[in-house]
Amino acid sequence: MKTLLSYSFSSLATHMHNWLKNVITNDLLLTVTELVIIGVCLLVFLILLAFFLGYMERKVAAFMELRLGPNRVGPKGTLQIVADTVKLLFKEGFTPDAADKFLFNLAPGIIITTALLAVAPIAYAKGFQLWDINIGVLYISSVSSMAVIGILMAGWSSSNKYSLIGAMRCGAQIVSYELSIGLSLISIVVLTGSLSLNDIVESQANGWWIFKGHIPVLISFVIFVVASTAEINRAPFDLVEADQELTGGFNTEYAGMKFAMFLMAEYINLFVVSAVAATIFLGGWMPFHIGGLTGFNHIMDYIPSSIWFFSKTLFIIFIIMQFRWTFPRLRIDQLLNLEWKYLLPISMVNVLLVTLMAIMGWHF
Amino acid sequence: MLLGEEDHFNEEGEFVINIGPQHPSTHGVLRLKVWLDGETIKKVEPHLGYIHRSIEKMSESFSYRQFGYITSRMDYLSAHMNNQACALVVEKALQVEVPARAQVIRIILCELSRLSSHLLWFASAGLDLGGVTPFFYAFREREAINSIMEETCGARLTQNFMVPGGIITDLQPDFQKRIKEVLKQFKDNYHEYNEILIGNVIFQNRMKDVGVLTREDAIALGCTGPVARASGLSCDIRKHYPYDGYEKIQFDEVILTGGDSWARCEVRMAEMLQSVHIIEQLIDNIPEGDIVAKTKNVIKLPKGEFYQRVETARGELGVYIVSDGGSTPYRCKYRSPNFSNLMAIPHISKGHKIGDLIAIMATIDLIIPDIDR
Amino acid sequence: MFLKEYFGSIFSSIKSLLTGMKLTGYYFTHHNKIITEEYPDNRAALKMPERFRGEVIMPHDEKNEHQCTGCQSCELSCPNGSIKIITKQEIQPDGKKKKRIDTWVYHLDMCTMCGMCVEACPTTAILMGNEFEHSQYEKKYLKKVLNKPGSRLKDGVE
Amino acid sequence: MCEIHKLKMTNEELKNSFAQIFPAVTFDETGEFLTAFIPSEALLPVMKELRSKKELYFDYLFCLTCVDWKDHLMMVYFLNSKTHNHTIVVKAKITDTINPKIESVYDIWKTAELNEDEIFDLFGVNFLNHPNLRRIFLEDDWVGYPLRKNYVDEHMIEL
Repeated sequence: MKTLLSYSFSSLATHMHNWLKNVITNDLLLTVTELVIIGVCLLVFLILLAFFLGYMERKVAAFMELRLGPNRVGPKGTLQIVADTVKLLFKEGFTPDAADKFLFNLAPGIIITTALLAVAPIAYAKGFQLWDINIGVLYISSVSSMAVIGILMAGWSSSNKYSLIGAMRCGAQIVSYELSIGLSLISIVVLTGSLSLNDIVESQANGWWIFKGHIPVLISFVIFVVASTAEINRAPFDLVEADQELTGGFNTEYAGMKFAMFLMAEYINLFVVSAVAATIFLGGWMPFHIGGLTGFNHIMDYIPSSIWFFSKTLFIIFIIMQFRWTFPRLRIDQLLNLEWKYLLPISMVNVLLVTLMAIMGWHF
Repeated sequence: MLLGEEDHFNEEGEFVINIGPQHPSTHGVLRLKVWLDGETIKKVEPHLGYIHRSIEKMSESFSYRQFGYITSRMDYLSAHMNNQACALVVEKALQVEVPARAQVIRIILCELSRLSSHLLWFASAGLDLGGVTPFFYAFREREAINSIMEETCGARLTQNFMVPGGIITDLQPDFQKRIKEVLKQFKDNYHEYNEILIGNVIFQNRMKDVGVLTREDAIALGCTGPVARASGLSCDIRKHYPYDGYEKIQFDEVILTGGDSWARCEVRMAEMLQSVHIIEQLIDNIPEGDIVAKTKNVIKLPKGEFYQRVETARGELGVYIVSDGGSTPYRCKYRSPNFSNLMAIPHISKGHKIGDLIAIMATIDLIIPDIDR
Repeated sequence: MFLKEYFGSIFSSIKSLLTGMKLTGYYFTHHNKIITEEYPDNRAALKMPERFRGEVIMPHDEKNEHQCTGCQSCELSCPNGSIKIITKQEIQPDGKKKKRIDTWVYHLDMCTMCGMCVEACPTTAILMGNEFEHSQYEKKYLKKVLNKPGSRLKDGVE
Repeated sequence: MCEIHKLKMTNEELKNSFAQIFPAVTFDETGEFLTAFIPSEALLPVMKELRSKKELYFDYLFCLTCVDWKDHLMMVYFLNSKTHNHTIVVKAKITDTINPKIESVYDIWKTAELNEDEIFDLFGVNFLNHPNLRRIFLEDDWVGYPLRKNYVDEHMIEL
């Protein structure tokens, strides 16, 4: 049953480990070397991913807006984002005179670190996971909420009034939306009985939760997508940046590489929340099965698990991008109203329903 | 006055920020000094003059043929109406009868530019609230209108088509066909504006009950145009003081009583349809004949004072000419609609949030060169 | 009652949001509706309308003759002073001295393309051209002399 | 609409009502609108009456400007009544061109605030009791008042 790609990934990792064990005898050194290799691979992967998502966003936006999108650099404009990165690299990374220089320079680092930390427990394919932590869901929700520190830091230290307002908005926004994200994640944890992402994926072997869990899980899926859009500060919840109001919000004063780090963190965050949504609600790398149709299920199994995972993730990324290019922005009080008057009460009732469903075994 | 001369907080603990002169949603170089309490606006003070070109002073050295052209650069979205006002004031002073053909063409072009101006309002209103996509949908139709302007008048924005006595050149042959195409395109796509922005619940919530301008305030502040009509004030110059044959045309003056940003949006959306309605009445009935009445080579206005108003896309534009009998105006004053409408912003944005200020600015629909002149 | 209103508002909101997403989704999948053009690439096909006012030109015929008598009415009618006509006295074959243009200076950097000079010209010596790509690295290149070297007034134009 | 037309005053009626408020007024009927000339000192009480009197009720100041006649400045107020739909032009002569001043009408029509700022900026007329008199278009340290006829621009470039 093992599909080609997942098989090769795990065997590749094993081969690598064995080879390194022969070369390096010291256990500590071995671990460090392996961590460095994984880290570099991950970074390269994420940079490429950010490039891809940047390109994808431009094209998605362009097609929705009756435009062509990037079309000059490289075939179909694919290298546009590379050109932009090169430009950002060579741009002067100035620090405002009145800024708190230490915090100002530290903030992009913190934001990108929190974004990278959240990547760790995601299961990319069958048997391919960087860190199968048994409290994966908890870990992700706690790490991703740390982004608020970086944004507050960036906004406060810029010594810019717009940045400060943006940062303050961020505090209110992320803290509020944490709750809905947590509750919607809990509804699946209740059904699965485990916090480990791997267990959650395994529990969907006979059907994804979004199909198995009736309407309550559908509701928590919608709430998760909405709340995580707000959590990663993307339109229509991008009050933290709010170009038209705050001229860029917390990153008004940033330029060059530091700004590029914010941009990259945004795309990594986008990937992380979409990956988590795909893992938890859409079965992660699990193929699509229909009960009873054995032949169909076999065909589905031959599609590599990583392709399943990435296509589901991309689907959710697309949805979140479509939000951005369709809706106008909310006002700050409406944003908080949406959370406290709508999402939170609904998800609380929803968790109750899901719990009842789990106890009574009403799900498939 | 230097920017940021105040500290972050003044003595009352208010947070003072400058929105503009370089800000994405001031649509130009307007600077609003905003006193904030948290996110809530306590006071707004407009600072102008960043694009002041002293058009009134320049007009004093222009002949009566020349002084109209520069008004295209005031409210550049209502360039036809501005030129028309200048042409009309000269015609009124000289008591020239404008040929019927020129009048009809003037109205068609004015309504077309009103339509295009409201489309730009729609586009930028969406943009100001963070929705980029509506911008392109509106610009699709606006581009078609601009192409017609380009083909007929020779320029896309600063047309300079209306001269004292009539219009500058005759229409191009397939003018009527092109207009009909554009109107069809507009009517086919009109529902998309409702789907993408106007009907959107986020947009409606952003607009409803925001920036309520009462009828009394609209009068006292001198607001005109869609802003005042949304407050229930009947102020359409085309109805009250008809010019160029508007009295013969069937159309409704759109008046709503809400007074909030949402009413202003609805007025503009309805006015687009009214403009289409006017053009449809006229497009097949353009009379034959002269396009310009004979005037002297060097126009000299009789001694006296002349005031002419027209309804631009943003309200009442008044041209006040004081003539001493010479070939140039002695004094030329433009009563620009945006200058008065601007006063509404400090008045109605008190107690709202920063985001509301942007929404209010979007619905007041200011053109900064028209304010500064 | 409250619940009915509460859920009713949720459903109507979701409906309005989905309507918008349906529209953007429609255009995302219909690439033939794209309206933008790739500007410098479409230069060959790009045709400006005949009336487009891009610059002032002075047409010369094949004999290098123009129609400008040097009456300066364009110079007078220009609101910005972007036209400067320098005239000279030319001795005609019949021995009479006549006023002819020496240089017809056109300051493109001051021109607002209002077209009033063309309107004022009694001999249609100048026209508005369609060229619109006027960018130059230095301002001095925008000062143009419109009459070609060695050109003369067309016979019969007064 | 009928009611508005019924209440609309003719020029004669307007003259009579105006003369009741301020007997020393002179009129000029040659232009499009009825024009009333009053001295600048009497401006504020007259304007208050024009605004508040029931049958006049000029609630809409649609144009406010100034004309420099070299030996004097002439303030021009275009008034309209949105209720009765009649229009009058009030002109107030300021004879002191060195240090011109006149009462602000901001209390009566809010629209006067920016218009008076503009006139202060470009004509140098001081408005007494104006809430925030400042140069709105030009810089604060600008010398001279550009729309005055005797203004000489040193930066002017001769073409």
